[in-house]
Amino acid sequence: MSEFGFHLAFWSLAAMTIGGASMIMVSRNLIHAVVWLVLSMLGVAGLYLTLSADFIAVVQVLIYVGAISVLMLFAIMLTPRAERDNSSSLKTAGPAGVVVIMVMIATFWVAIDTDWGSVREAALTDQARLIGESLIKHYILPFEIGAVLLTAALVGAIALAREDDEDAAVHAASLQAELDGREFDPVDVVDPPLPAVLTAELPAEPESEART
Amino acid sequence: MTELAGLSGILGAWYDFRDLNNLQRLITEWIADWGPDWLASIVTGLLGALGILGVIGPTLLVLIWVERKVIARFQQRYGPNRVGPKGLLQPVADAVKLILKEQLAPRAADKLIFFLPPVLIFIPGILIWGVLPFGPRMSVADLNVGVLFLLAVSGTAVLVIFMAGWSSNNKYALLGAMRAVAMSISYEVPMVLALLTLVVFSGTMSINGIVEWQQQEDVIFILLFPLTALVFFFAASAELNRTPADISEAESEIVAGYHTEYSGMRFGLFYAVELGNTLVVSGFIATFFLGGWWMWGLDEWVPSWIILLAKTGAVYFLLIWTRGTLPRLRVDQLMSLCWKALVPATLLFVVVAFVQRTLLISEGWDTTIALPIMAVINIGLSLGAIMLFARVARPADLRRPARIRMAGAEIGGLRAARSVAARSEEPQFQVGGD
Amino acid sequence: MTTRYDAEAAAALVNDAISGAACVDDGDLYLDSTRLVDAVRVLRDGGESDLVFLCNLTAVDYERHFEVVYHLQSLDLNHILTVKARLHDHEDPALPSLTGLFHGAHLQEREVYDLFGIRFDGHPNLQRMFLWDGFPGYPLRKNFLQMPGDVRAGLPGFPHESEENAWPVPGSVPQRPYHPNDPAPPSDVAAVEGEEAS
Amino acid sequence: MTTSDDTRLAMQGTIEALTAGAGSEPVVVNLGPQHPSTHGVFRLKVTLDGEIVQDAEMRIGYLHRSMEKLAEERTYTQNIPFTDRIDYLAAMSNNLAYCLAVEELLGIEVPPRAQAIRVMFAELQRVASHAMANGTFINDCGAWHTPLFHMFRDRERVLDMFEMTCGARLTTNYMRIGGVAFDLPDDLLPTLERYLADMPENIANYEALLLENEILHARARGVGVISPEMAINSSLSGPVLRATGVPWDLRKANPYCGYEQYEFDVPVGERGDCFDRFLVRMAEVKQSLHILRQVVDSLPEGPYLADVPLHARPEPGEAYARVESPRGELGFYLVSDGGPAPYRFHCRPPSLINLSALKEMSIGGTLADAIVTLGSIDIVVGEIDR
Repeated sequence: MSEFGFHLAFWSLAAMTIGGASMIMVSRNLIHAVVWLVLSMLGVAGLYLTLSADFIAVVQVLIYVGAISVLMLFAIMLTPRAERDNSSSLKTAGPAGVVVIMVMIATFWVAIDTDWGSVREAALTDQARLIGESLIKHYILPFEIGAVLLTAALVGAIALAREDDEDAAVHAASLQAELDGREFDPVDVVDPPLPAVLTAELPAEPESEART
Repeated sequence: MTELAGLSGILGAWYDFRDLNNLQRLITEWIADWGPDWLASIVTGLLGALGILGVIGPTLLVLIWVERKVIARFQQRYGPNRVGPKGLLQPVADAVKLILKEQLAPRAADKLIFFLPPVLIFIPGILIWGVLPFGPRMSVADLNVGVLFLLAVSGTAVLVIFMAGWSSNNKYALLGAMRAVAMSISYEVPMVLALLTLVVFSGTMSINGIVEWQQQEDVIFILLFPLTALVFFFAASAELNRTPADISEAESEIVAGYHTEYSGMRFGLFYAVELGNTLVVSGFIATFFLGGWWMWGLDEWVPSWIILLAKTGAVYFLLIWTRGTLPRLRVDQLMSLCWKALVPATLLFVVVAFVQRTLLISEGWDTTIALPIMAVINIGLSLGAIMLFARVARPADLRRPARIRMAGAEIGGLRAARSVAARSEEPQFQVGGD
Repeated sequence: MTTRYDAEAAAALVNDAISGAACVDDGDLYLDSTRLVDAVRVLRDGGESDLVFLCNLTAVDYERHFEVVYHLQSLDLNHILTVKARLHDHEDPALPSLTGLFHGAHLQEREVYDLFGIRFDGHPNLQRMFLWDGFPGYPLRKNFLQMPGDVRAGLPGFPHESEENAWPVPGSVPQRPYHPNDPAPPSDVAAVEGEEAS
Repeated sequence: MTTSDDTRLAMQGTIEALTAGAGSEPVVVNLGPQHPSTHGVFRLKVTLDGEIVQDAEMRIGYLHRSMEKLAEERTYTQNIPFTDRIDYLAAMSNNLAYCLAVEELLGIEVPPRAQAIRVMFAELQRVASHAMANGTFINDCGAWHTPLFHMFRDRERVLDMFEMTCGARLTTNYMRIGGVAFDLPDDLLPTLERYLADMPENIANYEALLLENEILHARARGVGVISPEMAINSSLSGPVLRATGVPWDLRKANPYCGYEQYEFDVPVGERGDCFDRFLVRMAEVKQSLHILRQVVDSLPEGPYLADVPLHARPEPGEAYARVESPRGELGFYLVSDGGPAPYRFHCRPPSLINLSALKEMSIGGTLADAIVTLGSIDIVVGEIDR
């Protein structure tokens, strides 16, 4: 790719990323903020593409745009309406600004000070394979630890969030059956056998049978 | 396709319609002669995009007609038959009507986010076409992470749907959006796993690579992984919001779901993208599981893109067929189907694919013998898994059959009901159950 | 064939339990309106009468008094009984509600309230059903000959279409077109909140 | 071994906690009055917790035409067209019920041929109405109109026969006090024969398509359940009542128009859920075709209309006549003061009264279940509002 095309792509993507990020701070509405965040993340994915890191770029879109932002929207939707908007109070703005400026200065200093090994043209190699191989061969232990951690988190999240009405009903019915000293079949809760009135013993036919 | 290039002098020339890529290559080379190379890239990209747009636009119009006509035949109707010959101009009339209609927006809608979705929804809808290989060299972008690109792009569409549903400030739309998001999060898992099976087995993430693998091994993936194909088909139809999984725009429940408040051409855009997505997903099912542009040597005589379109049409017909036949599942049923049946099934086949691939490579088995055996094993495994899940994941209240009895001479209230129910002879009519 | 349950037998059954609550006039069973619920409970739960099914509930305006008519059916014994209750207060008639005995009385009593203005004491949700809240008068009464005052029935036209089509209709609280988002019918609506063109 | 009191108390506490459920912000959604699946201008206000229905309240009256008041100003014969408009999907049954009530007031004997014709058209109407009910029910379950259109084909042929006989398809105005308006046209019976010959195959097709459909089972089984006691207490009737297992059919319990001459059976369900209602309707169509076969085979000759004065003035008195309409017990309560018009005209609308238990059926299910339940009750808003 020529210099001009590269610069065009880089500067427009950078503007998209920074602009999106600024709008996140400016917008009062949380949903708007998430939409701007998506724009910013798409810009970052584009920047990865200009660095010939197409695997990372696609994964950035897949995970951050497709999953994380949707999860954020979901979380916002599930919280009550009153807490959905950004607070208009500026009480904490001062300290936060100081912290941000300090972090920025540190980052710039590191960025300028580091001796980056830069290449003009990155080779378009099979990056997915390389990443996979290094994960499996060199970083197998951290990879496995991460996997176990994620599994534990998943199980924990399910255990915390589990609130299944049907299960609760089955549990309640089993306790009730134990209290009453009855046999218990979980299927009966989900699907009661037959209306009790239909299965009850037939009463003796009354004398005054007037049916025609 | 090296043998194809060597066949005769006309092959590879710009007028060889079997491989439209030749034409594009000619143009690129011509520009490279006099212009900067970035211009060539841009022109190539534009040509691809324009080609796709030029193909999808008219195709969509025809597809609307096809879908309405086919559904009408299922329903013993004629379908559109007034505007133009055989009603072929009906979609044009509809489009004109939609364009001329007034665009309404609810007063309480979130204006910016309300206006964006009909436009934004086009972006993934068009981008996704870019990686569909119409021939050996005929795809706009033959990415080596094509499969991931497909998943990433299709995943962003749900964001747009959510924006549409949320900004309308309508409860039907919101319910539809919530359902769409919940379903998309769930159904992406079996989709990813299904594609992972293919990626593991063929050893490439390039979509064209997967087709070439099928060509090289002389086998299509639906034979090797039938259950995966089935799961992918169902998960794709769920992502497409088509019955039996169209809960996010379930007409009888939430009117039109997330696009309830969109009128005129805004609705038209949603509708068009939905149809376009249906077509492109049919194309991807054909590519992944039916061999794409390749068909046991037929592709040497018939242009490869015609083969792909024919397969796409077949899958598309299947999608219309399921839509015309099946009722809709409930939200919770769809979720439990996904997590209790589809995810374990695809996970099983990811493991199976891994084991078989390892055997093929490390043992160096002859693929012409090993692959048929594996196909038979996998078909057996699929049937077993289906039967197992039908038993395990089936809702408990469907285990007992529904019965209709005949009252006979017993007419009356509860007492008669009891004696009808207590009658020991076989019920007249019994459906369902294990 | 469904037989008619003998009114005399029914009266005897009721009077055995609650003396003086029932009488027979011209072949029909009349129940004392103050003790209606208990009397109907006797008829419903009595093994001989077994009138468990409330077929029909309606009222008739006899200009000086109202009669509320109940058709009670026994499904197992297959007989039907017409029960009536007379309401002499023509201006503000009231009767105890049968909703405690028959769940099916809910809607039928509401209908009678809506069209005759007979109050059913003890009904959990006694509102107008077909007509809107604030509709002037009770149309099935014999003295309801036309809409009182300037009120016209139905929509005069689209709201704000012209000066004549003032909205709401004077003297009434109309129902307005509903958007699915509306949580509850508003009691006073000055303008129609619809959708704006863009 | 007995459990200690403390344990029992603890267990009871757990049971209460488990059955109470968690509270969260409920959402009120209006289904209707303009909604694809409310079958008319009917509004159901549901309170949702997520997708679970917490409360369901119906608002009706959008189609109120004050027929009972209008009927007091018209003669008995002039009121027959009104009855068409009450339940516009079963006009014949409404005509019939009203005419039976007037005949009871007047004490008229209806000639046998008229009775057989009445039975024929009442049963044809039942076939047509059940086709509509089942088709829209499957639609409410989410099918894309395919079963509906197939069933409409059957209904269409019935309506053609109505048109052939009385000139109208929907609002037939065919029954008259003392008989029917016209004798059967010559080509009706051959048409009906062809219809009866074709229907078994069509029904077999529907059964093949629908009865073992797993999705339909999952959607309709165990949904909108009501117990037989509650159904009787709520005055439900028709297929909704029979689906709970209560074999109550007025054609058997109180035969009118000579129904006792025909052999047919009353299908009853078991669980009272939506699927049972659907199955009962499917089975009833078969029984109706069986009755139609017998009517065609034994159609008596003779007059089709009794000798009734055009402006009948019944003696003062009252009458309550009812028929088993496709939706349930359809009754007409007439009071005569000896004048040319009814003093009081009341219709017992099965659609309205079958909705008595809608709230109980819907609560606890999902929004989608509430729609399916509403569809399975088979309401006609013209009859609800009148």
